[in-house]
Amino acid sequence: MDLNYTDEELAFRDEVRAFFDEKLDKDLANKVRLGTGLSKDDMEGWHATLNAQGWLVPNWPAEFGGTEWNAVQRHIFDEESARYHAPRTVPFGFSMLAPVLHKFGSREQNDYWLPRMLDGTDWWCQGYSEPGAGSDLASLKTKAVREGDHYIVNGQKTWTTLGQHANMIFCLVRTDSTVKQQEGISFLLIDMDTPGVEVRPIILLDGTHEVNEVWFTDVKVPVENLVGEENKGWTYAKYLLTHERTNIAGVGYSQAGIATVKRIAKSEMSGGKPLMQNPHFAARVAQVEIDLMAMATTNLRIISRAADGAAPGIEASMLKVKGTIIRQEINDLARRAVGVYAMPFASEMVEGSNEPLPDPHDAGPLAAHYFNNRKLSIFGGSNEIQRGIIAKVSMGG
Amino acid sequence: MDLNYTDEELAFRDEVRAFFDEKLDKDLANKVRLGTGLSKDDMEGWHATLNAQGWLVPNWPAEFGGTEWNAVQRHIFDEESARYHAPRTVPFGFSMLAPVLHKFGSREQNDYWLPRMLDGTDWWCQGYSEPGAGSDLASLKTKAVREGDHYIVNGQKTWTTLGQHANMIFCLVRTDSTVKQQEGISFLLIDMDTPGVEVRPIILLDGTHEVNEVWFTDVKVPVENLVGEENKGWTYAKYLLTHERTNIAGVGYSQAGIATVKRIAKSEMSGGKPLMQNPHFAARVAQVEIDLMAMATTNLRIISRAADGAAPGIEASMLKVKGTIIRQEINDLARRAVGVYAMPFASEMVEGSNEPLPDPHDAGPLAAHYFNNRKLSIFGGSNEIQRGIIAKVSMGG
Amino acid sequence: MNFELTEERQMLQDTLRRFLSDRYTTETRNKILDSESGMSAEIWEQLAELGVIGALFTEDQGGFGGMGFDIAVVFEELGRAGVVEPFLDGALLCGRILAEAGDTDRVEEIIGGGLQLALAHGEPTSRYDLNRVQTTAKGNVINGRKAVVMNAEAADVMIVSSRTSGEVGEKDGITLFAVEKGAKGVTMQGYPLMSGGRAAEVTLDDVEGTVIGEEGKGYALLESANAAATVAQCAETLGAMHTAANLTKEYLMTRKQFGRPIGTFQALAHRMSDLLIEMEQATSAVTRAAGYLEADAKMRDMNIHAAKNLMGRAGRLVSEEAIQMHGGIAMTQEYELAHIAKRITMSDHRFGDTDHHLEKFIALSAA
Amino acid sequence: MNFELTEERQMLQDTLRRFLSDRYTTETRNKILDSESGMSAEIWEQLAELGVIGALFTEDQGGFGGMGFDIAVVFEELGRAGVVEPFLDGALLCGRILAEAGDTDRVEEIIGGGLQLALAHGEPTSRYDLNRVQTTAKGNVINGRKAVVMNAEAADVMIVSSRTSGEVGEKDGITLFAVEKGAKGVTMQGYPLMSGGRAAEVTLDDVEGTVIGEEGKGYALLESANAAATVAQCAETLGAMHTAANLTKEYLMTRKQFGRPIGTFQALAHRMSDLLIEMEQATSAVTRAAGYLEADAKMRDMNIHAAKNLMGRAGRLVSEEAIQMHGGIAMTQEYELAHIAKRITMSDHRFGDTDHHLEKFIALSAA
Repeated sequence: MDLNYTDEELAFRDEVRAFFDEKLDKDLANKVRLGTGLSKDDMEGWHATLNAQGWLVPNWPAEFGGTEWNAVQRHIFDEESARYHAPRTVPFGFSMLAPVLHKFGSREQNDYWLPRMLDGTDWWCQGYSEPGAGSDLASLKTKAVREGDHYIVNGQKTWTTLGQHANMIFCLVRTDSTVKQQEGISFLLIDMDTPGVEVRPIILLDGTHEVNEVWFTDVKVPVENLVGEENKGWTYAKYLLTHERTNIAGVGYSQAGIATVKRIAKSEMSGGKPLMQNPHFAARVAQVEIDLMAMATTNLRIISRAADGAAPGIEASMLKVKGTIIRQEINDLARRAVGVYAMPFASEMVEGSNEPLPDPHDAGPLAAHYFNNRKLSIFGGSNEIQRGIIAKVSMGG
Repeated sequence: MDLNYTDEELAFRDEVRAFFDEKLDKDLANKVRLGTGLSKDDMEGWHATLNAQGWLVPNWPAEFGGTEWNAVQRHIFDEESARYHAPRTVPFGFSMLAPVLHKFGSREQNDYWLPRMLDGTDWWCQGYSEPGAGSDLASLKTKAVREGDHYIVNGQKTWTTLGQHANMIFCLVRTDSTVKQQEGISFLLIDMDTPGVEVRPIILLDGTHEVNEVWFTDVKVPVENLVGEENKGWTYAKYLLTHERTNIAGVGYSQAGIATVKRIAKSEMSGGKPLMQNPHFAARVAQVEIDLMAMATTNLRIISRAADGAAPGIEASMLKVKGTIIRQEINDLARRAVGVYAMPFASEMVEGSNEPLPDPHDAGPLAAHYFNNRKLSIFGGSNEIQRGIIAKVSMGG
Repeated sequence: MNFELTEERQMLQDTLRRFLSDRYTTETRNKILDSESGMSAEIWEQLAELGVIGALFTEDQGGFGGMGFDIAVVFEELGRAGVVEPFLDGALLCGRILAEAGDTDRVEEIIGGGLQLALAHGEPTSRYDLNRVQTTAKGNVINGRKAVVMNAEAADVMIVSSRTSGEVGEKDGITLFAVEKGAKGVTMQGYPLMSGGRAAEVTLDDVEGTVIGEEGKGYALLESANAAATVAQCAETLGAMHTAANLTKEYLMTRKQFGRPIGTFQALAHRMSDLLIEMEQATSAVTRAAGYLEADAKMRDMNIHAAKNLMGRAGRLVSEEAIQMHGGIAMTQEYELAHIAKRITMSDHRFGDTDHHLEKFIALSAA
Repeated sequence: MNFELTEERQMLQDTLRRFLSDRYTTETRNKILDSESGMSAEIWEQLAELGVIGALFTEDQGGFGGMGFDIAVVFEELGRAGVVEPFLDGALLCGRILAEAGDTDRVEEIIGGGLQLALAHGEPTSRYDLNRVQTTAKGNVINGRKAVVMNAEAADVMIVSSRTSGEVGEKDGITLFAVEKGAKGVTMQGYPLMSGGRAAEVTLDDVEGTVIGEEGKGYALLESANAAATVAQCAETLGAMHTAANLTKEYLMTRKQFGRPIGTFQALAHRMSDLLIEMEQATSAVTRAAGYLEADAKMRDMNIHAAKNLMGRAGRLVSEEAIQMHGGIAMTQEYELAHIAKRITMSDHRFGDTDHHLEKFIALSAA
């Protein structure tokens, strides 16, 4: 065992740092740091910058543009990415659909869709959840009926993140209602410009428009947009849920979050002294910092065992649960830290604004982030679902 | 609402204090304070003192010796009792069997058994739990078969507290195996001197002998020792479990425990200052103190609503859960407080000894108490069982 | 010792609960939240008529209550309904200051519902410390900056704390001034608040005011009003927690997954029961804080610090668990719980947070 | 960066695990616990032969390991089996001091298993502070009182810290002395320990010793040995936690209630999974503490403080939850878990508890 970076790893880190120093726009990084929200242009611009460098899709096979980084290199990239406040890439195409296409898609599908992801032609979103289904994914009701060389899709998806920006959606749809719940599901790619697709915004409790409902009314989808075999979609979805979980622990985000909390607590005054010198606040920070140090190592231990740098099933669940607990705790510390200035709120604060924030910490949206990030333990398989998986697998029950 | 004691209540408190000042032996109180364990003589002596005062069985009907105190008076007595480090009365006869006899026993049974409890002729223990049954009480296997004017009892009870001192045991036994689990159970009083009764000690993890196994081999029990009707024992047991729960929150014990922790932390030094001035330790103490203040009021709110001064079903479960959490937290604080001196341990420390303890705090058995009191959340209906009751009743599920 | 509400308070509670559940619906409130002023003058008037404000003052002061238990009853109901109108700041906090300073005229107007007030006390670096005042006044002329002044824009009169002597952090030498709406030299940067209502950053540049009470003796007024306001805040949060818990219970028994109500899944059932236990604890903490508001200062403050600390912890548990057990629906702005959870959480940022009160409790408990 | 054990360490781990699971059964251990000496000389010898002690020292010092990861591998296995023989105090802690002081002869004896040692350092009022020494020495003559000296009665040589200059609490001026068994003026009040083994209160009344290392420079030796011992303690606790978790998993799937294994009840299943998550965290904390034992002092200490703090919290969770999920059976002395839970809990009382290390971490993290 050796916890130190090798010379090669240090050299790679220098390369990554040089890239961020040169190519990451300062205003963009500042938006990320303050959490004031990114526009579609911001995100597409950053995708283009990474693509020009060949670093947009590290986890893809080399032939399609992957970097073939090992687990430590991926970790270094993620860590530096967070440290520099680089935007996170939008994962739905790059990290979620692409691996399914690599594994189960046809050669034609890969050749057609992957380049369009890289150059930004398509913005993908995910159509899994449905109203009333929640974590019980297999009970989905959106139907696709084959008619000639098309499927006719009817139904509704929800919690579709950034669906307002997307032109393409990958969906789980029911193609057979006569068999057991999980057996009649197919995996379909749907052009959102097709007549009958409607996107309706859902405003989250912090006032942001981040997720959507997507409605399908007699939407015609060409059969070549079926991935893999009909009625095997559940297998592909499960593959996605259990395999492609890079950066699930969100270590870098938490590290950046703690840095923000400390920065604030060094200038915020309490009883005439910096808040950071208050033993009770310092204890809260230290506890989560200690937990995070351990989790960073847990993350590395786990992903370094996996050949593809993605955490396998039960470990992914563990990282998800602990990772969200830590991130949410940091969000809680941040809202505590700013004291009375956690109260002011206007949605402009989280959706990009040039107005100066009223508080002395430039930290207007911190309470909003606290509320927004309650989603971390709910979406993407709630922490309750993850705990069930951990118990079942580890006890063989 | 009024949180202050009335003049009458204050006068009652003075009366209670005068009694403890006069009648509570200082050495006995000191044993209770240090938690070094009481002998059978100690306990019987204290019962006799209380009986002479007429305060041994406050919750009984007046005709059998009850005091007819209201909820606030009971609370005052319990609070002062803990403050003076008076021993707790052994509850099995006074608070557990007696209410069942009052409600379901025959006049003859009441007339015969109750005076024997008061004057100490009988020491009762409880025969509910069986190996392998745990909280699933209704699955009990100990059998009683009617033969003429006797039952023949065979089986085994476990976790019988202070069974080594007892001459009588009240038992749940199965008298009909052909009906549903809960329907064939009877409530039987068994003389432990009867041939075929054997008591075997169970040594707890802190080295103390507090609980026992009780084995029955062809034990003859006269039919007049059946309480109520045959096969109705489950009703009586449930009555007991949901009704007679006085002092379930253990407020007084927790208050005394916090006083001990503070006393230690004022003399124990850490970094050259009293531990009590350490902000992290002080925070732990303050949190539990705040919780305890609230629980004392929760306890009063609840029992003052109940005519008989005993907490009803769901509230009793709440007091049990929160009460044990607080007591166990205080036990944990105590073991923390003494630092390295938590380590020395000899069973003499908890079973009464005149040897000087090695540590400067006279607090040798604190770690032992921490371990011993893990039982609080397990025995008498585990906290998991209580949580289930609370959820079921409050959500009507 | 007894734990029954008096008949009068029971009536007030019933009246308020009925009125608010009929009239202060989620839709009504969402309209108020979206409005420019962030409050409804109509609701303010109607509640004043029902005696919401009068209950906060003693008969001597022109009201019909004024004890801790009166305050608790009123604010628990306002909290249940997630009322955003600034009764706490505008009526109770400022009203108490004026009442203790003997300004019976203004108190009468407040009770009638005809006067809006704001307390401009906290400053950008004072956090939760009541004694840190850097705004200064020479004679009647005030200069300084006040932070997150609740209800500032709507206030007819603003009570401004200023240092007229002594060092920053000293209790002596703080003077309270009344500054009329539109006074020269006052500038405001207003904004909406996370949990509803509005506040502003207030800059005072040679502003003239009139002294309230005695010069240099403002701290005592602030401290006493602050104690009452903290009790009100705790009671309001308790009310909101009741709503969160009730919504959650209902949801757990309505919503099905894998074919059964999710509340019958043991993990959620046990967590719900822990939540209900903490609700009992919170109720007790508020009862104590209210019941000892008229006690001697140490007893009063011990119980207020204890309550605010406990409410911070229990509130966090209840709002986070309520959201988590609901799942996605609780993340949407239009669902009732969203607003309620924000009220609960943001209450930790008023009158001192969990840690602030823990420290104060430790100091008193050791003394 | 890599997380694979070297082949040598893997072999050592396998050997130890096999030996201990074959030979150090619950029955064997219970006999040892009941014995007067509280330890087995035979087990000591056999483990020394297997290289348990040699692995704790570098080749220069006569061993074949001595790095943080070597220490962690050895003590994790000893912890898994709940071994009560005092390898931590007698071999590692004291051996490190002697090795750094250059006493190669005694280190050789230790490695061979032929020498028992004890460190008499802590005092009745020093709690977990390494620098508080009130025992004094003039020349070679020592006077003072030492608290809870592990392995004191069995030790052939006792290392005694004494102040030869400076004030109580200063790091400079602490001198270490070797005191031979049976030295005049030494009195001991011995007692068994909650988690097995024995210790004693030691009084020194004009006791003669010989200086170890340099006079007045004992603190550096103590600090460095203490760091290694803390890593060992964390690893030992981790091993014990593994055993507690495994016993619990097994029990949950074996024991039935209401007709099904209790581990399939969701509330217990979810709590078990939280416990397993904390086991991963604990493993990482120990990995870091071991991996940075040879790093610069700040990096080393940050990670050791972090680890000991985390182990205190995770250990409490695991031992309390293991007992609770077992129910009654875990309360009995004869069941394996009882001893293991005591080892876990009492480890919080050695080399500084959770709060002690939190404070130290805060100080370093702010620096």
